[in-house]
Amino acid sequence: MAVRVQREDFDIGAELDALTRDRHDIGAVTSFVGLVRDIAGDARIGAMTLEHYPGMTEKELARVEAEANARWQLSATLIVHRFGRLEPGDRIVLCAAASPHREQAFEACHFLIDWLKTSAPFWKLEDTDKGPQWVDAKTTDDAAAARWNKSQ
Amino acid sequence: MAVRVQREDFDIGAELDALTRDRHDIGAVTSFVGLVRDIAGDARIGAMTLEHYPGMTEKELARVEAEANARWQLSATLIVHRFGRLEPGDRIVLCAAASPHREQAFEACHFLIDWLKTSAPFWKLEDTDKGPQWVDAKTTDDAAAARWNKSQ
Amino acid sequence: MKVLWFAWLRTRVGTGEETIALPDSVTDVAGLLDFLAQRSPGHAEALKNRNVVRVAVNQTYVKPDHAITDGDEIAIFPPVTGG
Amino acid sequence: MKVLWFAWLRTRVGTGEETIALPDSVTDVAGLLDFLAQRSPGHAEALKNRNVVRVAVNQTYVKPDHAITDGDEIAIFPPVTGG
Repeated sequence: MAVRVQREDFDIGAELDALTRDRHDIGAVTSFVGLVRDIAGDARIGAMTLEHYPGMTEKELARVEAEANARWQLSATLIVHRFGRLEPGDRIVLCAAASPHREQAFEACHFLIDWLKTSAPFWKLEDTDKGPQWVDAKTTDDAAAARWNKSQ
Repeated sequence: MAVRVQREDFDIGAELDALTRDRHDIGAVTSFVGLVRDIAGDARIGAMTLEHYPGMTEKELARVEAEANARWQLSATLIVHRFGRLEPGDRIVLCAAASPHREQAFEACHFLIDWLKTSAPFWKLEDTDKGPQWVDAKTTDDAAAARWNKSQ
Repeated sequence: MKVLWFAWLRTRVGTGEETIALPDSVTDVAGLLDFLAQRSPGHAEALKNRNVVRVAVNQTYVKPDHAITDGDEIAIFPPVTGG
Repeated sequence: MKVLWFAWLRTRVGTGEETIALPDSVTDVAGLLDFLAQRSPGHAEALKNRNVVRVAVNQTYVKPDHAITDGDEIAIFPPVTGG
Protein backbone atom coordinates (compact mmCIF):
# COMPACT_ATOMS: atom_id res chain seq x y z
CA MET A 1 0.00 0.00 0.00
CA ALA A 2 1.32 3.40 -0.96
CA VAL A 3 0.02 6.88 -1.74
CA ARG A 4 2.08 9.75 -3.10
CA VAL A 5 1.24 13.38 -3.83
CA GLN A 6 3.79 15.05 -6.04
CA ARG A 7 4.44 17.82 -8.54
CA GLU A 8 6.55 15.62 -10.87
CA ASP A 9 5.30 13.24 -13.53
CA PHE A 10 5.35 9.49 -12.83
CA ASP A 11 6.56 6.52 -14.88
CA ILE A 12 3.64 4.08 -15.24
CA GLY A 13 5.81 1.14 -16.23
CA ALA A 14 8.21 1.60 -13.33
CA GLU A 15 5.34 2.08 -10.85
CA LEU A 16 3.50 -1.07 -11.97
CA ASP A 17 6.73 -3.10 -12.13
CA ALA A 18 7.49 -2.15 -8.53
CA LEU A 19 4.03 -3.40 -7.45
CA THR A 20 4.59 -6.93 -8.77
CA ARG A 21 8.38 -7.40 -8.67
CA ASP A 22 9.45 -10.64 -6.92
CA ARG A 23 5.78 -11.43 -6.23
CA HIS A 24 4.47 -14.70 -7.65
CA ASP A 25 1.03 -14.58 -6.04
CA ILE A 26 -0.32 -11.77 -8.25
CA GLY A 27 -2.38 -12.78 -11.28
CA ALA A 28 -3.90 -9.42 -12.19
CA VAL A 29 -2.99 -5.74 -12.13
CA THR A 30 -5.60 -3.19 -13.14
CA SER A 31 -4.52 0.43 -13.47
CA PHE A 32 -6.15 3.73 -14.27
CA VAL A 33 -4.42 6.85 -15.56
CA GLY A 34 -6.22 10.20 -15.73
CA LEU A 35 -4.92 12.78 -18.20
CA VAL A 36 -5.57 16.47 -18.89
CA ARG A 37 -7.93 16.98 -21.86
CA ASP A 38 -7.91 20.12 -24.00
CA ILE A 39 -11.71 20.38 -24.00
CA ALA A 40 -14.04 20.91 -21.02
CA GLY A 41 -17.68 21.34 -22.04
CA ASP A 42 -17.50 23.91 -24.84
CA ALA A 43 -14.32 25.63 -23.60
CA ARG A 44 -10.79 24.93 -24.84
CA ILE A 45 -8.26 24.33 -22.07
CA GLY A 46 -4.74 25.75 -22.35
CA ALA A 47 -3.50 24.42 -19.02
CA MET A 48 -4.74 23.83 -15.50
CA THR A 49 -3.46 24.26 -11.99
CA LEU A 50 -4.25 21.62 -9.40
CA GLU A 51 -4.48 23.04 -5.88
CA HIS A 52 -4.63 20.70 -2.90
CA TYR A 53 -4.61 20.60 0.90
CA PRO A 54 -1.22 19.21 1.93
CA GLY A 55 -1.56 16.81 4.83
CA MET A 56 -5.26 16.13 4.44
CA THR A 57 -4.73 15.00 0.82
CA GLU A 58 -2.38 12.20 1.88
CA LYS A 59 -4.72 11.23 4.73
CA GLU A 60 -7.74 10.99 2.43
CA LEU A 61 -5.87 9.01 -0.24
CA ALA A 62 -4.61 6.59 2.45
CA ARG A 63 -8.19 6.25 3.76
CA VAL A 64 -9.50 5.42 0.25
CA GLU A 65 -6.69 2.91 -0.25
CA ALA A 66 -7.29 1.28 3.16
CA GLU A 67 -11.01 0.96 2.36
CA ALA A 68 -10.19 -0.79 -0.94
CA ASN A 69 -7.89 -3.21 0.86
CA ALA A 70 -10.61 -3.94 3.42
CA ARG A 71 -13.20 -4.68 0.74
CA TRP A 72 -11.21 -6.72 -1.78
CA GLN A 73 -8.48 -9.38 -1.72
CA LEU A 74 -5.55 -7.26 -2.84
CA SER A 75 -1.84 -7.99 -3.00
CA ALA A 76 -0.78 -4.37 -3.56
CA THR A 77 -2.30 -0.95 -4.25
CA LEU A 78 -0.94 2.40 -5.36
CA ILE A 79 -2.25 5.94 -5.76
CA VAL A 80 -0.04 8.68 -7.22
CA HIS A 81 -1.66 12.11 -7.67
CA ARG A 82 0.02 15.20 -9.06
CA PHE A 83 -0.55 18.86 -8.19
CA GLY A 84 0.59 22.18 -9.69
CA ARG A 85 0.48 23.28 -13.33
CA LEU A 86 -0.46 20.66 -15.92
CA GLU A 87 -0.95 20.90 -19.67
CA PRO A 88 -3.23 18.95 -22.01
CA GLY A 89 -1.91 15.43 -22.44
CA ASP A 90 -0.18 15.47 -19.04
CA ARG A 91 -0.84 12.64 -16.60
CA ILE A 92 -2.77 13.66 -13.45
CA VAL A 93 -3.33 10.50 -11.45
CA LEU A 94 -2.44 6.81 -11.36
CA CYS A 95 -4.46 4.21 -9.44
CA ALA A 96 -3.48 0.56 -9.44
CA ALA A 97 -4.73 -2.59 -7.75
CA ALA A 98 -2.96 -5.96 -7.83
CA SER A 99 -4.72 -9.16 -6.83
CA PRO A 100 -4.60 -12.91 -7.34
CA HIS A 101 -7.88 -12.51 -9.30
CA ARG A 102 -8.87 -10.10 -12.05
CA GLU A 103 -12.40 -9.24 -10.85
CA GLN A 104 -10.96 -8.07 -7.54
CA ALA A 105 -8.30 -5.99 -9.30
CA PHE A 106 -10.86 -4.35 -11.61
CA GLU A 107 -13.38 -3.50 -8.91
CA ALA A 108 -10.75 -2.19 -6.49
CA CYS A 109 -9.07 0.02 -9.11
CA HIS A 110 -12.43 1.42 -10.19
CA PHE A 111 -13.31 2.11 -6.57
CA LEU A 112 -9.98 3.89 -5.93
CA ILE A 113 -10.52 6.46 -8.68
CA ASP A 114 -14.27 6.89 -8.02
CA TRP A 115 -13.77 7.50 -4.31
CA LEU A 116 -10.74 9.74 -4.52
CA LYS A 117 -12.55 11.92 -7.04
CA THR A 118 -15.16 12.84 -4.44
CA SER A 119 -13.04 12.82 -1.29
CA ALA A 120 -9.41 13.83 -1.91
CA PRO A 121 -9.05 17.62 -1.47
CA PHE A 122 -7.90 18.69 -4.94
CA TRP A 123 -9.34 21.56 -6.97
CA LYS A 124 -8.77 22.30 -10.65
CA LEU A 125 -8.36 25.85 -11.97
CA GLU A 126 -8.51 25.76 -15.77
CA ASP A 127 -7.03 28.36 -18.09
CA THR A 128 -9.75 28.44 -20.72
CA ASP A 129 -10.26 30.65 -23.77
CA LYS A 130 -12.89 32.37 -21.58
CA GLY A 131 -10.39 33.07 -18.79
CA PRO A 132 -9.49 31.09 -15.64
CA GLN A 133 -12.34 28.97 -14.32
CA TRP A 134 -12.61 26.75 -11.25
CA VAL A 135 -13.92 23.38 -12.30
CA ASP A 136 -17.32 22.51 -10.84
CA ALA A 137 -17.77 19.16 -9.10
CA LYS A 138 -19.76 16.76 -11.26
CA THR A 139 -22.93 15.07 -10.07
CA THR A 140 -21.85 12.10 -12.22
CA ASP A 141 -18.79 11.75 -9.97
CA ASP A 142 -21.00 11.71 -6.88
CA ALA A 143 -23.16 9.04 -8.49
CA ALA A 144 -20.09 7.00 -9.44
CA ALA A 145 -18.79 7.14 -5.88
CA ALA A 146 -22.21 6.39 -4.39
CA ARG A 147 -22.37 3.09 -6.28
CA TRP A 148 -19.78 1.78 -3.82
CA ASN A 149 -21.85 2.62 -0.74
CA LYS A 150 -22.27 -0.54 1.27
CA SER A 151 -25.85 0.23 2.22
CA GLN A 152 -26.98 -0.21 -1.39
CA MET B 1 -6.42 -0.10 -32.56
CA ALA B 2 -3.69 -2.70 -32.41
CA VAL B 3 -3.25 -6.34 -31.44
CA ARG B 4 0.06 -8.18 -31.15
CA VAL B 5 0.91 -11.80 -30.41
CA GLN B 6 4.53 -12.27 -29.42
CA ARG B 7 7.00 -14.44 -27.56
CA GLU B 8 8.86 -11.44 -26.02
CA ASP B 9 7.89 -9.51 -22.91
CA PHE B 10 6.31 -6.05 -23.30
CA ASP B 11 7.02 -2.70 -21.63
CA ILE B 12 3.77 -1.48 -20.06
CA GLY B 13 4.92 2.14 -19.71
CA ALA B 14 6.08 2.36 -23.33
CA GLU B 15 2.89 0.69 -24.60
CA LEU B 16 0.58 3.04 -22.68
CA ASP B 17 2.67 6.10 -23.56
CA ALA B 18 2.34 5.23 -27.24
CA LEU B 19 -1.47 5.06 -26.88
CA THR B 20 -1.78 8.63 -25.63
CA ARG B 21 1.27 10.45 -27.08
CA ASP B 22 0.34 13.72 -28.84
CA ARG B 23 -3.34 13.05 -28.09
CA HIS B 24 -5.14 15.72 -26.06
CA ASP B 25 -8.63 14.24 -26.28
CA ILE B 26 -7.94 11.30 -23.95
CA GLY B 27 -8.95 11.71 -20.32
CA ALA B 28 -8.70 8.12 -19.15
CA VAL B 29 -6.61 5.03 -19.81
CA THR B 30 -7.54 1.77 -18.10
CA SER B 31 -5.19 -1.16 -18.46
CA PHE B 32 -5.09 -4.76 -17.33
CA VAL B 33 -1.99 -6.94 -17.00
CA GLY B 34 -2.25 -10.69 -16.42
CA LEU B 35 0.70 -12.46 -14.79
CA VAL B 36 1.74 -16.06 -14.17
CA ARG B 37 1.02 -17.19 -10.60
CA ASP B 38 2.96 -19.94 -8.86
CA ILE B 39 -0.20 -21.58 -7.49
CA ALA B 40 -3.13 -23.13 -9.40
CA GLY B 41 -5.69 -24.78 -7.18
CA ASP B 42 -3.57 -26.90 -4.83
CA ALA B 43 -0.66 -27.40 -7.26
CA ARG B 44 2.57 -25.38 -7.38
CA ILE B 45 3.49 -24.11 -10.83
CA GLY B 46 7.11 -24.10 -11.95
CA ALA B 47 6.47 -22.66 -15.41
CA MET B 48 3.91 -22.84 -18.17
CA THR B 49 3.87 -23.01 -21.92
CA LEU B 50 1.26 -21.05 -23.85
CA GLU B 51 0.30 -22.70 -27.14
CA HIS B 52 -1.79 -20.80 -29.67
CA TYR B 53 -3.19 -20.98 -33.19
CA PRO B 54 -1.16 -18.51 -35.27
CA GLY B 55 -3.40 -16.63 -37.68
CA MET B 56 -6.67 -17.30 -35.89
CA THR B 57 -5.30 -15.80 -32.67
CA GLU B 58 -4.69 -12.44 -34.30
CA LYS B 59 -8.09 -12.60 -36.02
CA GLU B 60 -9.92 -13.31 -32.76
CA LEU B 61 -8.07 -10.59 -30.83
CA ALA B 62 -8.86 -8.09 -33.61
CA ARG B 63 -12.53 -9.15 -33.48
CA VAL B 64 -12.65 -8.61 -29.70
CA GLU B 65 -10.99 -5.23 -30.09
CA ALA B 66 -13.35 -4.17 -32.90
CA GLU B 67 -16.35 -5.18 -30.78
CA ALA B 68 -15.08 -3.02 -27.89
CA ASN B 69 -14.66 -0.06 -30.23
CA ALA B 70 -18.19 -0.55 -31.56
CA ARG B 71 -19.70 -0.62 -28.06
CA TRP B 72 -17.79 2.20 -26.31
CA GLN B 73 -16.45 5.64 -27.18
CA LEU B 74 -12.75 4.82 -27.36
CA SER B 75 -9.79 6.85 -28.52
CA ALA B 76 -7.35 3.93 -28.66
CA THR B 77 -7.17 0.26 -27.71
CA LEU B 78 -4.37 -2.28 -27.43
CA ILE B 79 -4.07 -6.02 -26.82
CA VAL B 80 -0.65 -7.67 -26.48
CA HIS B 81 -0.61 -11.40 -25.71
CA ARG B 82 2.47 -13.57 -25.26
CA PHE B 83 2.99 -17.24 -26.12
CA GLY B 84 5.75 -19.77 -25.39
CA ARG B 85 7.38 -20.58 -22.07
CA LEU B 86 6.56 -18.30 -19.11
CA GLU B 87 7.61 -18.44 -15.48
CA PRO B 88 5.80 -17.29 -12.31
CA GLY B 89 5.80 -13.50 -12.16
CA ASP B 90 6.04 -13.16 -15.95
CA ARG B 91 3.55 -10.97 -17.78
CA ILE B 92 1.11 -12.84 -20.06
CA VAL B 93 -1.25 -10.24 -21.47
CA LEU B 94 -1.85 -6.49 -21.62
CA CYS B 95 -5.24 -4.96 -22.47
CA ALA B 96 -5.72 -1.19 -22.56
CA ALA B 97 -8.57 1.14 -23.45
CA ALA B 98 -8.24 4.93 -23.78
CA SER B 99 -11.29 7.18 -23.83
CA PRO B 100 -12.35 10.74 -23.13
CA HIS B 101 -14.30 9.31 -20.16
CA ARG B 102 -13.27 6.90 -17.41
CA GLU B 103 -16.41 4.74 -17.29
CA GLN B 104 -15.97 3.94 -20.96
CA ALA B 105 -12.30 3.11 -20.46
CA PHE B 106 -13.04 0.83 -17.49
CA GLU B 107 -15.87 -1.08 -19.13
CA ALA B 108 -14.04 -1.52 -22.43
CA CYS B 109 -10.84 -2.76 -20.77
CA HIS B 110 -12.80 -5.21 -18.64
CA PHE B 111 -14.63 -6.43 -21.74
CA LEU B 112 -11.37 -6.92 -23.67
CA ILE B 113 -9.89 -9.31 -21.12
CA ASP B 114 -13.18 -11.12 -20.37
CA TRP B 115 -13.89 -11.76 -24.04
CA LEU B 116 -10.39 -12.72 -25.12
CA LYS B 117 -10.23 -15.25 -22.29
CA THR B 118 -13.10 -17.22 -23.81
CA SER B 119 -12.46 -16.65 -27.51
CA ALA B 120 -8.74 -16.23 -28.33
CA PRO B 121 -7.21 -19.65 -29.15
CA PHE B 122 -4.57 -19.98 -26.43
CA TRP B 123 -4.00 -23.01 -24.21
CA LYS B 124 -1.89 -23.24 -21.08
CA LEU B 125 0.23 -26.27 -20.26
CA GLU B 126 1.47 -25.97 -16.68
CA ASP B 127 4.55 -27.69 -15.25
CA THR B 128 3.22 -28.57 -11.81
CA ASP B 129 4.71 -30.60 -8.96
CA LYS B 130 2.28 -33.31 -10.14
CA GLY B 131 3.62 -33.22 -13.71
CA PRO B 132 2.54 -31.28 -16.82
CA GLN B 133 -1.17 -30.45 -16.84
CA TRP B 134 -3.33 -28.73 -19.43
CA VAL B 135 -5.30 -25.98 -17.73
CA ASP B 136 -9.07 -26.51 -17.77
CA ALA B 137 -11.30 -23.71 -18.97
CA LYS B 138 -13.09 -22.03 -16.08
CA THR B 139 -16.85 -21.71 -15.89
CA THR B 140 -16.23 -18.40 -14.09
CA ASP B 141 -14.55 -17.14 -17.28
CA ASP B 142 -17.58 -18.14 -19.34
CA ALA B 143 -19.82 -16.32 -16.86
CA ALA B 144 -17.58 -13.24 -16.94
CA ALA B 145 -17.72 -13.15 -20.74
CA ALA B 146 -21.47 -13.82 -20.82
CA ARG B 147 -22.12 -10.66 -18.76
CA TRP B 148 -21.30 -8.68 -21.89
CA ASN B 149 -23.88 -10.46 -24.06
CA LYS B 150 -26.13 -7.83 -25.56
CA SER B 151 -29.26 -9.89 -25.17
CA GLN B 152 -29.06 -9.61 -21.37
CA MET C 1 -7.84 29.11 15.72
CA LYS C 2 -6.35 28.59 12.26
CA VAL C 3 -8.81 28.77 9.37
CA LEU C 4 -7.75 27.64 5.87
CA TRP C 5 -9.62 28.51 2.67
CA PHE C 6 -9.20 26.69 -0.65
CA ALA C 7 -10.03 27.12 -4.34
CA TRP C 8 -12.72 29.70 -5.18
CA LEU C 9 -13.62 30.15 -1.50
CA ARG C 10 -10.01 31.35 -1.02
CA THR C 11 -10.29 33.86 -3.88
CA ARG C 12 -13.60 35.21 -2.51
CA VAL C 13 -12.27 35.56 1.03
CA GLY C 14 -9.01 37.02 -0.25
CA THR C 15 -6.67 34.84 1.82
CA GLY C 16 -5.77 31.18 2.09
CA GLU C 17 -5.14 31.29 5.83
CA GLU C 18 -6.23 33.41 8.76
CA THR C 19 -6.01 33.17 12.52
CA ILE C 20 -9.12 34.09 14.48
CA ALA C 21 -10.03 34.35 18.15
CA LEU C 22 -12.93 31.99 18.71
CA PRO C 23 -15.72 33.60 20.79
CA ASP C 24 -17.04 31.47 23.65
CA SER C 25 -20.46 31.51 22.03
CA VAL C 26 -19.23 29.54 19.02
CA THR C 27 -19.11 25.83 19.82
CA ASP C 28 -19.68 23.98 16.54
CA VAL C 29 -18.95 24.16 12.82
CA ALA C 30 -22.32 25.69 11.89
CA GLY C 31 -21.78 28.43 14.45
CA LEU C 32 -18.27 29.04 13.16
CA LEU C 33 -19.50 29.51 9.59
CA ASP C 34 -22.09 32.04 10.81
CA PHE C 35 -19.36 33.88 12.73
CA LEU C 36 -16.90 33.84 9.78
CA ALA C 37 -19.57 35.11 7.36
CA GLN C 38 -19.68 38.40 9.31
CA ARG C 39 -15.96 39.14 8.96
CA SER C 40 -16.14 40.77 5.49
CA PRO C 41 -18.32 41.00 2.39
CA GLY C 42 -15.93 38.48 0.79
CA HIS C 43 -16.49 36.03 3.65
CA ALA C 44 -20.24 36.54 3.39
CA GLU C 45 -20.13 35.89 -0.37
CA ALA C 46 -17.96 32.77 0.08
CA LEU C 47 -20.32 31.28 2.65
CA LYS C 48 -23.60 32.33 1.01
CA ASN C 49 -24.50 28.85 -0.23
CA ARG C 50 -23.65 26.33 2.47
CA ASN C 51 -24.54 23.42 0.14
CA VAL C 52 -21.29 23.92 -1.74
CA VAL C 53 -19.15 24.34 1.38
CA ARG C 54 -17.19 21.42 2.83
CA VAL C 55 -15.50 21.64 6.23
CA ALA C 56 -12.62 19.58 7.61
CA VAL C 57 -11.50 19.80 11.24
CA ASN C 58 -7.94 18.62 11.82
CA GLN C 59 -7.92 17.27 8.25
CA THR C 60 -11.02 15.12 8.65
CA TYR C 61 -14.42 15.82 7.05
CA VAL C 62 -17.05 16.86 9.59
CA LYS C 63 -20.76 17.75 9.72
CA PRO C 64 -22.20 21.14 10.78
CA ASP C 65 -22.88 19.93 14.34
CA HIS C 66 -19.26 18.91 14.91
CA ALA C 67 -17.89 20.51 18.13
CA ILE C 68 -14.81 22.72 17.77
CA THR C 69 -12.19 24.11 20.12
CA ASP C 70 -9.66 26.91 19.80
CA GLY C 71 -6.75 24.58 18.97
CA ASP C 72 -8.43 23.01 15.91
CA GLU C 73 -7.26 23.46 12.32
CA ILE C 74 -10.35 24.33 10.28
CA ALA C 75 -10.38 24.00 6.49
CA ILE C 76 -13.22 25.32 4.36
CA PHE C 77 -13.48 24.44 0.68
CA PRO C 78 -15.83 23.69 -2.22
CA PRO C 79 -16.60 20.14 -3.44
CA VAL C 80 -13.37 18.55 -4.64
CA THR C 81 -12.48 18.14 -8.33
CA GLY C 82 -9.30 16.05 -8.45
CA GLY C 83 -8.59 12.77 -10.20
CA MET D 1 -8.30 -31.11 -46.37
CA LYS D 2 -5.94 -29.82 -43.67
CA VAL D 3 -6.93 -30.68 -40.07
CA LEU D 4 -5.13 -28.99 -37.14
CA TRP D 5 -5.23 -30.28 -33.56
CA PHE D 6 -4.32 -28.19 -30.49
CA ALA D 7 -3.54 -28.63 -26.79
CA TRP D 8 -4.59 -31.94 -25.22
CA LEU D 9 -6.53 -32.95 -28.35
CA ARG D 10 -3.19 -32.77 -30.18
CA THR D 11 -1.46 -34.99 -27.63
CA ARG D 12 -4.30 -37.57 -27.78
CA VAL D 13 -4.33 -37.64 -31.59
CA GLY D 14 -0.55 -37.73 -31.70
CA THR D 15 -0.09 -35.01 -34.31
CA GLY D 16 -0.76 -31.29 -34.65
CA GLU D 17 -1.58 -31.41 -38.34
CA GLU D 18 -2.79 -34.00 -40.79
CA THR D 19 -4.06 -33.97 -44.36
CA ILE D 20 -7.09 -36.10 -45.10
CA ALA D 21 -9.12 -36.95 -48.18
CA LEU D 22 -12.68 -35.85 -47.48
CA PRO D 23 -15.25 -38.51 -48.51
CA ASP D 24 -18.19 -37.22 -50.54
CA SER D 25 -20.51 -38.41 -47.78
CA VAL D 26 -19.05 -35.90 -45.26
CA THR D 27 -20.60 -32.46 -45.80
CA ASP D 28 -20.58 -30.72 -42.44
CA VAL D 29 -18.52 -30.35 -39.24
CA ALA D 30 -20.51 -32.92 -37.25
CA GLY D 31 -19.98 -35.48 -40.03
CA LEU D 32 -16.28 -34.65 -40.17
CA LEU D 33 -15.85 -35.29 -36.44
CA ASP D 34 -17.59 -38.68 -36.80
CA PHE D 35 -15.29 -39.51 -39.71
CA LEU D 36 -12.13 -38.39 -37.87
CA ALA D 37 -13.07 -40.37 -34.74
CA GLN D 38 -12.67 -43.59 -36.76
CA ARG D 39 -9.09 -42.90 -37.85
CA SER D 40 -7.37 -44.23 -34.70
CA PRO D 41 -8.00 -45.02 -31.02
CA GLY D 42 -6.31 -41.67 -30.23
CA HIS D 43 -8.72 -39.82 -32.50
CA ALA D 44 -11.66 -41.63 -30.91
CA GLU D 45 -10.41 -40.74 -27.42
CA ALA D 46 -9.88 -37.07 -28.40
CA LEU D 47 -13.39 -36.73 -29.83
CA LYS D 48 -15.19 -38.78 -27.17
CA ASN D 49 -16.77 -35.79 -25.44
CA ARG D 50 -17.96 -33.33 -28.08
CA ASN D 51 -18.95 -30.79 -25.40
CA VAL D 52 -15.28 -29.93 -24.87
CA VAL D 53 -14.43 -29.77 -28.57
CA ARG D 54 -14.36 -26.47 -30.42
CA VAL D 55 -14.08 -26.27 -34.21
CA ALA D 56 -12.88 -23.43 -36.42
CA VAL D 57 -13.18 -23.49 -40.19
CA ASN D 58 -10.76 -21.16 -41.96
CA GLN D 59 -9.93 -19.62 -38.55
CA THR D 60 -13.52 -18.79 -37.61
CA TYR D 61 -15.59 -20.56 -34.95
CA VAL D 62 -18.39 -22.66 -36.43
CA LYS D 63 -21.26 -24.85 -35.24
CA PRO D 64 -21.65 -28.61 -35.96
CA ASP D 65 -23.98 -28.00 -38.92
CA HIS D 66 -21.46 -25.75 -40.70
CA ALA D 67 -20.89 -26.96 -44.30
CA ILE D 68 -17.32 -27.85 -45.25
CA THR D 69 -15.43 -28.39 -48.50
CA ASP D 70 -12.13 -30.03 -49.32
CA GLY D 71 -10.18 -26.74 -49.45
CA ASP D 72 -11.07 -25.68 -45.89
CA GLU D 73 -8.59 -25.40 -43.01
CA ILE D 74 -10.17 -27.19 -40.06
CA ALA D 75 -8.93 -26.62 -36.51
CA ILE D 76 -10.12 -28.74 -33.59
CA PHE D 77 -9.29 -27.76 -30.00
CA PRO D 78 -10.51 -27.69 -26.40
CA PRO D 79 -12.01 -24.59 -24.73
CA VAL D 80 -9.40 -21.84 -24.69
CA THR D 81 -7.44 -20.87 -21.56
CA GLY D 82 -5.44 -17.75 -22.46
CA GLY D 83 -5.39 -14.36 -20.84
